[in-house]
Amino acid sequence: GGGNTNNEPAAANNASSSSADTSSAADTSTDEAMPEAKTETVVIGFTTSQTGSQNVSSVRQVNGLMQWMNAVNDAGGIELSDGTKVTFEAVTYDDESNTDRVQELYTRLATEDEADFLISPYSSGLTAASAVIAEQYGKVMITTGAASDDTYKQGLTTVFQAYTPASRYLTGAVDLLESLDPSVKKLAFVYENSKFSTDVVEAAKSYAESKGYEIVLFEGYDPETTDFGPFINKIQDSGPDAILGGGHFQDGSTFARQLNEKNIDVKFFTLLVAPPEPDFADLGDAAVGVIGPSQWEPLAAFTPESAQEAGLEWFGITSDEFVSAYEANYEGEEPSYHSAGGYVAGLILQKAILDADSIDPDKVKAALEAMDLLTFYGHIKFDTTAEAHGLQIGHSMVYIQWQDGDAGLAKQVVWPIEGATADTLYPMP
Amino acid sequence: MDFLLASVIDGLLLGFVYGIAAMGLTLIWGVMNVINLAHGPIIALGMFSLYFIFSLLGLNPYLALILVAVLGLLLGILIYFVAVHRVIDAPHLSTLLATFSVNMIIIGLGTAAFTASPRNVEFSLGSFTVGSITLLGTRLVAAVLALAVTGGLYLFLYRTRPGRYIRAVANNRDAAELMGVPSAQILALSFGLGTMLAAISGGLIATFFPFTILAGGVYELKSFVIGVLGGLGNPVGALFGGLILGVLEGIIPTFMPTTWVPVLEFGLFVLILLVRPQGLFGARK
Amino acid sequence: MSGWRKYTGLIVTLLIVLLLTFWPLITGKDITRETIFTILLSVALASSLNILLGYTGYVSFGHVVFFGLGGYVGFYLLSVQGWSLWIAMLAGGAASAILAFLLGKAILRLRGGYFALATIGVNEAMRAFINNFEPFGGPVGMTLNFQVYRDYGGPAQALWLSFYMLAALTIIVVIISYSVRMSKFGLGLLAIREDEDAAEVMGVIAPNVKTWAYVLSAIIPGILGVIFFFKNGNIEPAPAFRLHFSIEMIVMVMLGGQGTVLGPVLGGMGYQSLRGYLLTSPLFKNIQLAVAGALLLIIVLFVPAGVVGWLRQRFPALRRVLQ
Amino acid sequence: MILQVEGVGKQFGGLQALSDVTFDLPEGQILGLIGPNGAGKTTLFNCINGVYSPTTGRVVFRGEEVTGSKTYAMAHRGLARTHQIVRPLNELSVRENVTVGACFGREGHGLHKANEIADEIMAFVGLAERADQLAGSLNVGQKKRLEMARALAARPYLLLLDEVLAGLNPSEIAHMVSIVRRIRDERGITIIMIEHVMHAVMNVSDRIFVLDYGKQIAEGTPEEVANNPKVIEAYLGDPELAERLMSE
Amino acid sequence: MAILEIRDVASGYGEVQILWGTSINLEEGHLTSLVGANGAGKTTTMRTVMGLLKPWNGSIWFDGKDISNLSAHAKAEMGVVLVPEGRQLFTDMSVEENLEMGASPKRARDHVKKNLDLVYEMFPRLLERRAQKSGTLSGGEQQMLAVARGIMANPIVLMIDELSLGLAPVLVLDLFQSLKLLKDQGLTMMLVEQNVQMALAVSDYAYVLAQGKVELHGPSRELAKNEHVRSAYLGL
Ligand SMILES: Nc1ncnc2c1ncn2[C@@H]1O[C@H](COP(=O)(O)OP(=O)(O)OP(=O)(O)O)[C@@H](O)[C@H]1O
Ligand SMILES: Nc1ncnc2c1ncn2[C@@H]1O[C@H](COP(=O)(O)OP(=O)(O)OP(=O)(O)O)[C@@H](O)[C@H]1O
Ligand SMILES: [Mg+2]
Ligand SMILES: [Mg+2]
Repeated sequence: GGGNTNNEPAAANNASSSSADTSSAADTSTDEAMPEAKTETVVIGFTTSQTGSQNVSSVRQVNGLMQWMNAVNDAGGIELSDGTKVTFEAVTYDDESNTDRVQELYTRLATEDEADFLISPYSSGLTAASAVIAEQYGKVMITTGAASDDTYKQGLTTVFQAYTPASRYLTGAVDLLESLDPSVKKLAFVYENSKFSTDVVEAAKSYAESKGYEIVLFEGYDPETTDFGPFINKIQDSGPDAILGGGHFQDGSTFARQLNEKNIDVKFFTLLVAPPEPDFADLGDAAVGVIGPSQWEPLAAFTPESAQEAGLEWFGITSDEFVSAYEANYEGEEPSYHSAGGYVAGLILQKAILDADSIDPDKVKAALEAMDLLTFYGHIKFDTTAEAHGLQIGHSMVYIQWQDGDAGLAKQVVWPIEGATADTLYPMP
Repeated sequence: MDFLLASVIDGLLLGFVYGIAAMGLTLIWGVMNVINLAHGPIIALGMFSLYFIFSLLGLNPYLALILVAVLGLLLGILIYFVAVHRVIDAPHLSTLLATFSVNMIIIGLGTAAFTASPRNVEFSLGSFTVGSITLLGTRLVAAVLALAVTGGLYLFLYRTRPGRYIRAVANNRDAAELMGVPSAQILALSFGLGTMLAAISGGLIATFFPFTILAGGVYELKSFVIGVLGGLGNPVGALFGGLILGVLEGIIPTFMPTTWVPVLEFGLFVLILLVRPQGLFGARK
Repeated sequence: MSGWRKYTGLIVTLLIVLLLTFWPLITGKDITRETIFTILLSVALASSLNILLGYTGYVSFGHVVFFGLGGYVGFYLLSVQGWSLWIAMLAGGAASAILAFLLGKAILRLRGGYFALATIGVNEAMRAFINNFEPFGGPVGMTLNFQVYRDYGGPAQALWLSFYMLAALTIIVVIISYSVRMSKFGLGLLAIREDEDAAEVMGVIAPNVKTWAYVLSAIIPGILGVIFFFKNGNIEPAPAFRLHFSIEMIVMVMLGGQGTVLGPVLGGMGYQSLRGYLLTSPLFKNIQLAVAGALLLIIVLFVPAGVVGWLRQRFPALRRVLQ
Repeated sequence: MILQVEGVGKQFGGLQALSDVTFDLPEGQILGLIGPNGAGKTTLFNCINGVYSPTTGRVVFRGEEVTGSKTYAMAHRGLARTHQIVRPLNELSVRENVTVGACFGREGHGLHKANEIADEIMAFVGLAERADQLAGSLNVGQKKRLEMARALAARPYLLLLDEVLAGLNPSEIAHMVSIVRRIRDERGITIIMIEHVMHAVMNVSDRIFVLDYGKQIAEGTPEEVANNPKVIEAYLGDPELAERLMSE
Repeated sequence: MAILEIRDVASGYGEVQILWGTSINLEEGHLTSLVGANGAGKTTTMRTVMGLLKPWNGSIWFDGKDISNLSAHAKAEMGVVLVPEGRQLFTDMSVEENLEMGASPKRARDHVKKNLDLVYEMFPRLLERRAQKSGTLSGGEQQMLAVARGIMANPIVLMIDELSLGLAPVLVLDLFQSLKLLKDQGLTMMLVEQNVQMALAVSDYAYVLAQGKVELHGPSRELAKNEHVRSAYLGL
């Protein structure tokens, strides 16, 4: 189950001091026992959407993050060159998927709870709200589960993005469609009215137009939408060959289900966020043929070897290690890219602390700005220009499709061609 | 043309269910002058009850609906005696806040118990294709049930003694009491009927849309609009109001972006309040 | 001496607000300032609403529309047009006042539940409209470029600035609220609250008096909206026009005691402190909403006059102090 | 003439509640308005002070046509009334109730002056000891006096009294009648009073006007009206019957 | 035998005590008057008997049963009916629907037809207005309807508060006559009436209430003749 069970984070009010010694070594009574084995506890603050519309993805993201944290802490923490061991502690609250609450709670994290570093909530909207607080209080924040480009164009200086930005989310799908069927010309975009999806479809739309596609429908829906009837009627009326869009998990899966119920004929159907989630399989028939962009897939092969080939530094565990550790930790729950995103946010921070050889925020920030490495999750590199400081420029997407195979319904990587595990099912059944 | 027809039919079928939800709200409002702000969460509870009865007991959803209705009635009576009875004679604000606190309690406990992840009732009656229009079985059945419920409620209110008592208590509680009408019981019954309708509409909605504990809020707002459209305390008006709203929701998107629907909906709502507060069909009290 | 005593009620209330204002200065902690910011915001909003709800007896369920609209107008001028915060604040207040004036002429004709519903309708219509209104960013709203804060001494300084302005506004609201309560205008409002038709027969020009009360109760939320969203750095339709927030305002007024000057102040403080506690308490945070609801229910059922009303009933000697 | 009512009629749906009522009222008179239940007396008041606008005819107050004016406008012009079914501002004190009258009435005083007027008027009608009590907690007699006090505080030229004696016991009636008389004598206020308590209304009125089914059926001095057979039949009833009931 | 007994009842509103040990007996088939100055507690007595106010002390007995703590509707079912001060009509319902509502108690349901004829005969004006919404009736018409509705309940004990309030003299006479008729049919009544003279003339027995206590009681005729009573309590 994907419940919010295992990640029950540290209680709210116990984050008394960030640099207090912890009792990991038996050095509390006698100073001279092991004077050099100093331990620093770093407080990491973030919120979780334990309730509200972002619940599914958010919980997975936090699961990933907690897995990283437990792994580091179990290994005795990060060791700095002066022998200091850095361990981590999480302080978190439920943001109810609500921007107001996010600002309130991040303020609390930054001040009352004295968090040293922040991780973003899930979703671009919530993250934009929390980024403002991070900047106001000068806290370094790694964002994950938040792809919108806009946030990074507001003059932020302390916020770093782990995800491929929204503007590059669906462009690959257009390329895929072009490679599948050059005769297709009519596209419909139906998307959620949120920061993230709007950024995505606007970039994809101009990309498609530049490739000569005709956009027959371009319309947004409100995040709470449960009835896609009006859109489906419009889609039927405008007769596109392909539908692109969606938003987050809930609306996306509902859209797919209702499209299927109404027996609408399209050849190609790409949705944001929802398809890569393992739970998407619950849709059964309605899932077959649906394509989705993914930040990370277990099948995608980023390895120390590929790092070497690309001339990049490798850091952290491999995908296989991640998947098996995750499944062991969370009762066999299969990790989604949100889980990987949560993990990698921690990993980035860990690497930055190592590179900085310090937990001083300014040094960590400098290390982040200089970062350029390959992990199981892919390439990580941040924009350092003033216009888009912190924007992810290293990482890119893969595309999956649900296919009915011998072993039942399964996700296959279909794009880019280099990493594909199966041919695209085209046109959709 | 097909497009317009399909949209109207979709809207109409949905409108029946909106009508039932609104009927529950307007009954409570008309009878006891209480705007029930717990209406939305009760609709959501209706959805969850149906979901659990269906998925745990494996009952047919329409059989489950009977159980849902009974639960709704009992819940309403409970809510009435716990939260509303003491303030029924107090100024407006007190009942608004009392029902709002019930709203908070249900949502608070509901999120703790059910989380906010969406649920789906995996049930389908298939679909029928007529020409280019596809009709879903679940929606057709819901519309028929809605009609039956409306008729039943109408007969109850205007043709039975308890129905007359309900209207009398609505009008002057002290006087009804003096005439030998047990007003507290009658009020509790009315509240129960109102929540029963909410629960039924929730159950029906659950057979076609995914939902969370927060999902009732939208239908609560729609119920306000419909209540005002149809006239307070008038069950038939509520049904018509629901149909009108449903059709509007179907038609508006054919002319402009769907996100304009609420603008027009609420604009219309305020307009009707201004020019015809007794509703299009007149409040029948 | 007796001149002062006449104002005891006002002085007590102002002292409470001033104490709140200076609290973060004394502790010097950011978090205290944040907590007090939330409380003062609530106090100011509740006091504004009280002019309509408590004095005039009209239950506005959509009062947040003024907060949201003012916030949007101000935010637009700040972020898109690059105007100064001061002018943006004035514009936010003015926009809300104008909306209230127009609405006043229209929906204040409705009574009781109908008015309450109309205000919900207005709020929802406004939210849906802004959601489609591209100049204001449509569904995704607007974000303030951080450059803007530099004009006000950088992000950290801007937070303090917002706090001071909020405190000043809160004091102004309290003074307005008191003046209205003690004036002929206020007496007219109370008469309307008790029996509007009878008040008209006695010569109270109800349509005008109500409209001005509505306008007066809308201006300050409009300005507060600008400050709040300036501090927040971004604005979106859903949080700006959150119906729930309107209802929270009513709860605060009710909790403290409607129709009194001190009531909304105590109500705002009490509500926000309680909420802050519940949200973070390890015991309650998962069911905080339900606990808050249960407490509200107990208050509505057993202390309907609110804290101040209850104290006034219980200890008539305190009436001078508890206005 | 302080008030001229010319051909006033009022229709409610299919019901003609008033038809073609015409009379003039000279300044300083007390006019008694009587008639059976449902004759249209209260409706006539409502048409004069602007609660309803008449379907036909016109109302002239102090030389200006005021047909269909708003109630508050009439209050500002110097017309005050009491309600048949009392309407106290329940949650306000007696003093505040009366102050509202003084603040928003004809003279539109500021709060300070209005409070002084209120004190004077409360003493006049005998509510001084109740000044700080909530209006809602008064008994029927006191509420009637409160209605009267509020109307007087507006310093009107013309006062419309709708059954101020109803529900009062004989000694209270005597007291109220003396107040009514003093209002006219000491303050020079013209009065129209609707009343069913015959001995009182006969006693205090200069002239009496009788309505039945919305139509004027008689007008004149109390004696003339009391002996008018139409009035006896429609309104007063058989005097012998009363005698008989009491002597049985 | 007294069909209704009020024994030493204390009662009031909130914390304000109004009745201080009031005792009243209603003899079966008698018409009893309750008189007293404004504010003496007459209405409060009736409300307490009816159960709209809870007695703080003392008890109320009907037909040999203690009914002190029953609710108003239960008492109405038993045949104790109040025509309240302020009329309390169903203002949104028609005149006839109001009368039908009056016949709600089970014991009244079989006599609807007969009682309807009776009240229309008593108040022909109501027949004329039978389809009008009762809220738009004139003050006096409303009073008629209130009394008529009380009769529709087919009561054993009928209590009427302010019987002649706002009624034209001619009607008052008719009404008193009708009451005598009802009495002759065996109905027990308690009457509050400001027209004291008339009340004493038609009633059998009277209680004088002052400051929430019974000051005096006795056969009406005797009270009416008693000079002291007339001047001190009745203001005659
Ligand atoms: N708003 C209304 N709608 C319909 N009919 C009305 C309305 N107001 C009054 N009436 C009717 O008009 C008639 C006159 O009513 P009005 O109140 O003027 O009588 P009245 O002379 O004051 O009687 P009373 O002495 O009983 O108070 C009555 O028959 C009444 O039913
Ligand atoms: N709701 C109430 N709250 C507080 N006091 C009340 C209330 N109703 C009545 N009273 C007080 O109770 C006392 C008795 O009132 P009650 O109505 O019983 O008198 P009554 O004898 O019926 O007088 P009247 O002839 O004026 O109708 C009065 O002094 C009145 O002010
Ligand atoms: Mg009248
Ligand atoms: Mg009385």
